Amino acid sequence: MSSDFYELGENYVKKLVSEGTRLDGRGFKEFREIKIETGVVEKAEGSARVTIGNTQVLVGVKMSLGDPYPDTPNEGVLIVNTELVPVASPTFEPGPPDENAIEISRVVDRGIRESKCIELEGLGVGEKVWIINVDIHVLDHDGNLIDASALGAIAALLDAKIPKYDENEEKILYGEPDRKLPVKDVPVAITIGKISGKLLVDTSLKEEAALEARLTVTTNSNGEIVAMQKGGKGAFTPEEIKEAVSISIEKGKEIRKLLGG
Amino acid sequence: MSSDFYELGENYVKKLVSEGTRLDGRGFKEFREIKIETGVVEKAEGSARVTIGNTQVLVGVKMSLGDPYPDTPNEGVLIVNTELVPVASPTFEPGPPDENAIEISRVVDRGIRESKCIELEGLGVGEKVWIINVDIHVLDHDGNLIDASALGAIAALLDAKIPKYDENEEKILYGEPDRKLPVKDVPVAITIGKISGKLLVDTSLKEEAALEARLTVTTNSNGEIVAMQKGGKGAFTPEEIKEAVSISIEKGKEIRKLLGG
Amino acid sequence: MSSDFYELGENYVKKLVSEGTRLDGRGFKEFREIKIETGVVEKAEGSARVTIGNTQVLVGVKMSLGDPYPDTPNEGVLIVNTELVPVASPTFEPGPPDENAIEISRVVDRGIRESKCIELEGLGVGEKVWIINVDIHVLDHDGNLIDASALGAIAALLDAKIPKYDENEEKILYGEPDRKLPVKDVPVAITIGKISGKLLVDTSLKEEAALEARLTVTTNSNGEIVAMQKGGKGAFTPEEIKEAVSISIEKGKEIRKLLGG
Amino acid sequence: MKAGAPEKLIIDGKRLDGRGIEEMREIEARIGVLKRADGSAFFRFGNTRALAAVYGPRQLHPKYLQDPKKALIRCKYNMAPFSSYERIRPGVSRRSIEISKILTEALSQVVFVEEFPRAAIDVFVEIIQADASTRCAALNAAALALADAGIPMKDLVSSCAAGKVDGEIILDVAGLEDNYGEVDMPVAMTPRDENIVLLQIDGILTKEEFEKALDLARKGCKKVYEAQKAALKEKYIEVDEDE
Amino acid sequence: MKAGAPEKLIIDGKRLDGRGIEEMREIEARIGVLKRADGSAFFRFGNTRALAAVYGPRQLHPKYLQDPKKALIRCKYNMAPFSSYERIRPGVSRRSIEISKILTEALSQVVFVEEFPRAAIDVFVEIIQADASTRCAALNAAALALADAGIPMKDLVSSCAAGKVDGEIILDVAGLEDNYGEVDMPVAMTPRDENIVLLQIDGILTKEEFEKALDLARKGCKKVYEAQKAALKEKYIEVDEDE
Amino acid sequence: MKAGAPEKLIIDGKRLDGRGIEEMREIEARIGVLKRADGSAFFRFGNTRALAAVYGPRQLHPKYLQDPKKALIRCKYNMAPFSSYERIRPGVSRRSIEISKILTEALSQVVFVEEFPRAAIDVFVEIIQADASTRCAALNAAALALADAGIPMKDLVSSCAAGKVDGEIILDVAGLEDNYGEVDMPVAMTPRDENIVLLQIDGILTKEEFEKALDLARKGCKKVYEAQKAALKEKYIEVDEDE
Repeated sequence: MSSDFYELGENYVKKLVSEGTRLDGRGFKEFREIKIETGVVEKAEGSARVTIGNTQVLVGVKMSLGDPYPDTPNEGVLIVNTELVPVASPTFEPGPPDENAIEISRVVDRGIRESKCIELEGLGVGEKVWIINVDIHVLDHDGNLIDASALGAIAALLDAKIPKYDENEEKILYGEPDRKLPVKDVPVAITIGKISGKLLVDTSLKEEAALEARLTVTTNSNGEIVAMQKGGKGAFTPEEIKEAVSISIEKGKEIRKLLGG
Repeated sequence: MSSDFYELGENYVKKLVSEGTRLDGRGFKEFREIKIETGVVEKAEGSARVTIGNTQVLVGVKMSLGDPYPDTPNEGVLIVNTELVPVASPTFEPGPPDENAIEISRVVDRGIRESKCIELEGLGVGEKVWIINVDIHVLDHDGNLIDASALGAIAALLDAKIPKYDENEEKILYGEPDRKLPVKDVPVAITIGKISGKLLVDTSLKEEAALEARLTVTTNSNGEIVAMQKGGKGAFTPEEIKEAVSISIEKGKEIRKLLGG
Repeated sequence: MSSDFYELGENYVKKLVSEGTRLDGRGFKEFREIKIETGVVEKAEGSARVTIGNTQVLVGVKMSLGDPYPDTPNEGVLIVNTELVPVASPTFEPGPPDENAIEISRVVDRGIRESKCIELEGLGVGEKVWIINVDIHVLDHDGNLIDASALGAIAALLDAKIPKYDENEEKILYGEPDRKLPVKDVPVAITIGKISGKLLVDTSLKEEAALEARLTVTTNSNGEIVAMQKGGKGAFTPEEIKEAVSISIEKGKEIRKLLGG
Repeated sequence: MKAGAPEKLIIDGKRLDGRGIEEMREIEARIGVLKRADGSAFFRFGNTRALAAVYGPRQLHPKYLQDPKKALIRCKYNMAPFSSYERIRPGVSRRSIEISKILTEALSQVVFVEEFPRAAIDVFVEIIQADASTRCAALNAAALALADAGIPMKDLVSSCAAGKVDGEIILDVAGLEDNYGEVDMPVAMTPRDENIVLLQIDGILTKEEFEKALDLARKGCKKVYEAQKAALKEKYIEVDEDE
Repeated sequence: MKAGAPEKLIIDGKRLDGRGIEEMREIEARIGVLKRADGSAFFRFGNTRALAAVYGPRQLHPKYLQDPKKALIRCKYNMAPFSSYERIRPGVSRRSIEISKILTEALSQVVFVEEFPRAAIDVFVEIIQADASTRCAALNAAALALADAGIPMKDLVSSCAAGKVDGEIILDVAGLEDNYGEVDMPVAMTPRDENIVLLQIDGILTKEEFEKALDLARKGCKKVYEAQKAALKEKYIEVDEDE
Repeated sequence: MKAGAPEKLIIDGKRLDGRGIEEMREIEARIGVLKRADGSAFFRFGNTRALAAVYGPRQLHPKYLQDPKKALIRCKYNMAPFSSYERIRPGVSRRSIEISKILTEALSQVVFVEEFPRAAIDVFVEIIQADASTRCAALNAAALALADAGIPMKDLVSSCAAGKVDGEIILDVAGLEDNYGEVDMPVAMTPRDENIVLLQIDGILTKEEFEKALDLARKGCKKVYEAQKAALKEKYIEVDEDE
């Protein structure tokens, strides 16, 4: 697909949306097909492959022992990292995470952290604590990377097992799971895009060329907001924001079901 | 102000100097107005804002505990860092310190270190010692950054208090000063510029476009030299150097008075 | 010498080789003059300067104490690093090692490591072990850098002495050698170049402009292969590979004699 | 609970620094505070101090980044090393990269970027001291600096944070509330048409609480806007008096 | 001897995972596994999984890198952070730089680079899981992805490793053999004319052992080639069926 | 006082290495020591060894750095990792950046840069072994390498250090004097007209002591100049004999 399309297509996408339809015929509040597969990387403590339409994200959870934060000496530490690896898009380049990758990491991190879904208390081992590395590896980019990444992250965490630790040898026995990572809630991030003044969920890459602004709302099982992030150069009215929150709570419930949550 | 001025202005500055005057009418050995304000950043252990004409430098002293140098296990450690932040000039760019910022840091560092003005002995805390971070933040660049930076650094050090340390909690109680940082001398750096074969103090940015060479002489309260740095692509005769040293000692005395030294 | 030569010269080199001769009249299996001088840097624990024709490499061995690998707690650690410093060639630029420098490091490292020529067992000091830093500094580039680097590395290791360690002061007494670094074999790397379908040793810089592919074979005193690396964009037939191995074993023996091995 | 947390952050309707639930800290806004920059401003919420400078419109290098239809806004947020009790290591962090991105996006909404095709408008913000809401203070200073530089704008941007502390929705989180409160919610609006150009939440809110917080933040943004307008007017009057 | 080494890696002619001396792990090859890339492929040796994507031929920036006579092949090898028991820190390492270099050189031999002067052909490989022979799996996936992208090639590249374990020359080193075996020897060939485009050895071999290992690797490469051909054919048939 | 300091550095007018107060270490200067470089030289003060190479005048990239009126001199100072008892981590340090800057400035004074508009003249210096005065040795080697490259120069540059040790003003600080002496003062001059192109002081000197030290350094620079001239002459004679 040439990059010209994305330029030319922008106006076409806007026209369709203003007429109430989308390029692929979906409803404004309709996701593409979502597939979630867990346990896909045996050497990771937890893993998940999520596809939303043609968007594909692979998430691995690796656990190691490290130093706690000084003010929470008995709590495990969560680290979320996103790699927009160049297999996924002609515009992704090898190198350290750029501002887009960092924003994904931080939005996903906040959703997990603020929902308090992981019981971090009790993840200490002597002076050390478990470091939970959630690595988001974006493999195929067809839009809506934040929702796919967040979904992959929580799916991989739900799949994760803490490995055994040999205290005498001071060695982690990778490949020998001890117990499940305690995850007690299922935060779900829903990103609402604004095109031609309309609110849409699950924008595809072509639609994102026409995006005015976006709002990601992460909700928990109680239907509460746990994190929010407005992105993009445009603006929302307060009414649009409130509508977006309602949509996110509703869609969050639907998607949470896919995780058995 | 367009960059053209600086090119065109170079010859005009030279002409004026060769005729015995300066752009702003000052004498060759005359500084612009100097203002020194301390305690300007409450969260820093010491701070100072120095303006010399339109040049503005903010210096903060932060103290933390770290490892001593192996051969001086009971002495505190001084670290001087300069950030030519891009608010200060259209030619400054975000990123790690360039050679100009590094030269400022090292010239200021040498003046403080070699004058032995800080009593580093006795700054140990158990196995650790106090690390004295002097951060020079250049906010507005209108020439003579070295003198302004050095003046801000010693003013901030004179303002600095060592925070209390809770040995049981192994925690620095920031915001609760324990005692003054022991500073017993006041090194002052004076930079002499050479334009049209004449020696001038406190060159403005426009004058620096016409600078042939410069010499920074840092002196202590006894009128001794504690550090020197020749910079710029030009040369000095030995006689010019000796004259510059005399000027620096004299102006150093004047400026030291501003600090009550 | 202009870079044009290298382009124009490429075809001339190929023509000569296809006619059975080389630019400087050497035989295909003939090295340029090799000189090995050791002990050339007094502050290094071991050092060697190797010249092969106009190619010049300086190698220094520095020893320090550090952490062992977890699975070999009593063994010293070998680290090989190559700097293609810009004095050596107009195409070398200051900065971190590029892929060519890294390939040299890793090929030299493998030859030393896999030959097990250093008795790493027994290089522990308390919880720490000796870290053996082999730094290859390429000073003049006229081709065949891998062989010159590998030869310099083993010569410097054979020259190296372990310094005394003061356990009370926890200090390495540099400049006071304790005993020789135990080196019990002499791996030699021979790189075979392929030009016009012929196999040559010790290619000069001008010849390397015409190089189709290369194979580096490192052999030990028993005439066994200890490491191998095919480089370059071309290919070898299995028969050429076998011939190259035979040449490498033979030339390795000759060069090993220069080191008294 | 984190070590060192106070028992309560709100006692008898008063916060630890004496403020009421919906009370902001002292605000200070000034423009033209730097000489070299094309535009500059200082903004303060209590102990949080931000300094912004604008350079541009100016030529954008490298050329392949130029947009033939509009100017590129580039906002860089930076914390001075001494701005916080724990020294901030100089250089970019993941946090500063994210904040720079959202500030850039918020400012891009209000500048008439079409007026300066191929140009760059650089906005640099230094946090001189940090006591919560640094991104809000940064944005308030940045918007003023753009105005000071004479860059044509559709509207200003005014920003402040709401939050939740001890179960109450409050305005302008600060001090211990930042470390031990439940929710921080920075908001930025275009003050005239009240569009939201920045919005983040960290922490748990029901939909009703969120709507209450958003409404409170809107009131705070209006106060910020008054201070911004006063700063612009002061300069304007000064200029008048100079003439 | 390293801590944790098993006493023997081959018992009664069987390896720890039950394979015979000359037996390879299960092979899986698929093409067209990604939608965005111009070409893509997946290749698996047992638990070693590699994913390759091709972008190009496309314009090469910066221009001074362009070769007026041919395309520049650029292959980047990367391990996913979760691909190994010890997490791999993201970013390049000396190891990944060297492997990228030798993969690039191997692929450059087979692509008709003269057909695309001034262009770049980028080949990115992600190691999803690592259990030895990752560079061989990477190369097998990369060659398939180039074919899937329709890049004209003289031949494929097929790669596998031979090695020496407990004194025996074996095919396709894996698992504990990778840590505790004597020799690892990755080999890559152009399958039709059997030229060697990649060859590395770590460990001690006599000339005779080397020749035996090389011959064994050649047989392994042929099996890889069969799997590669099958993957290409499957797609071809699918396409046919679609029509 | 630092741990490990000797009681005295000067005993009965003799320094620890046997030299008198105003005595320099052995000097060695050679040119044309590298084949690939356009010019090269080696300079030694006792155990301090510097190697310099010049490339250029050559085209300067990127173009926007070109000066239409003159050549740009770029001098890079680097210490080999094995040049010091404590291994030097490869890569630039704040120290090496500062030294590179002052060496560049000193050399810029003597080269007829106007003769090569838009060009770069690159001077690379490697410190092979460090025993004080490495920047002086670097500059002496660099000036010779420029001459060896045939770059037109107004004058050479000759450099050495004076200092203060045990209260005495001395020439050519070295060995323990470098760690435990009071003052180090590197100086560089253009030898013919005795202009000062590099001057640094670390440590406390009265104005009178400084003037004495400067005078002593001037004498040292003259000796360096003699060695430099001899090196240039030697090559010249060799060339003559070759013809």
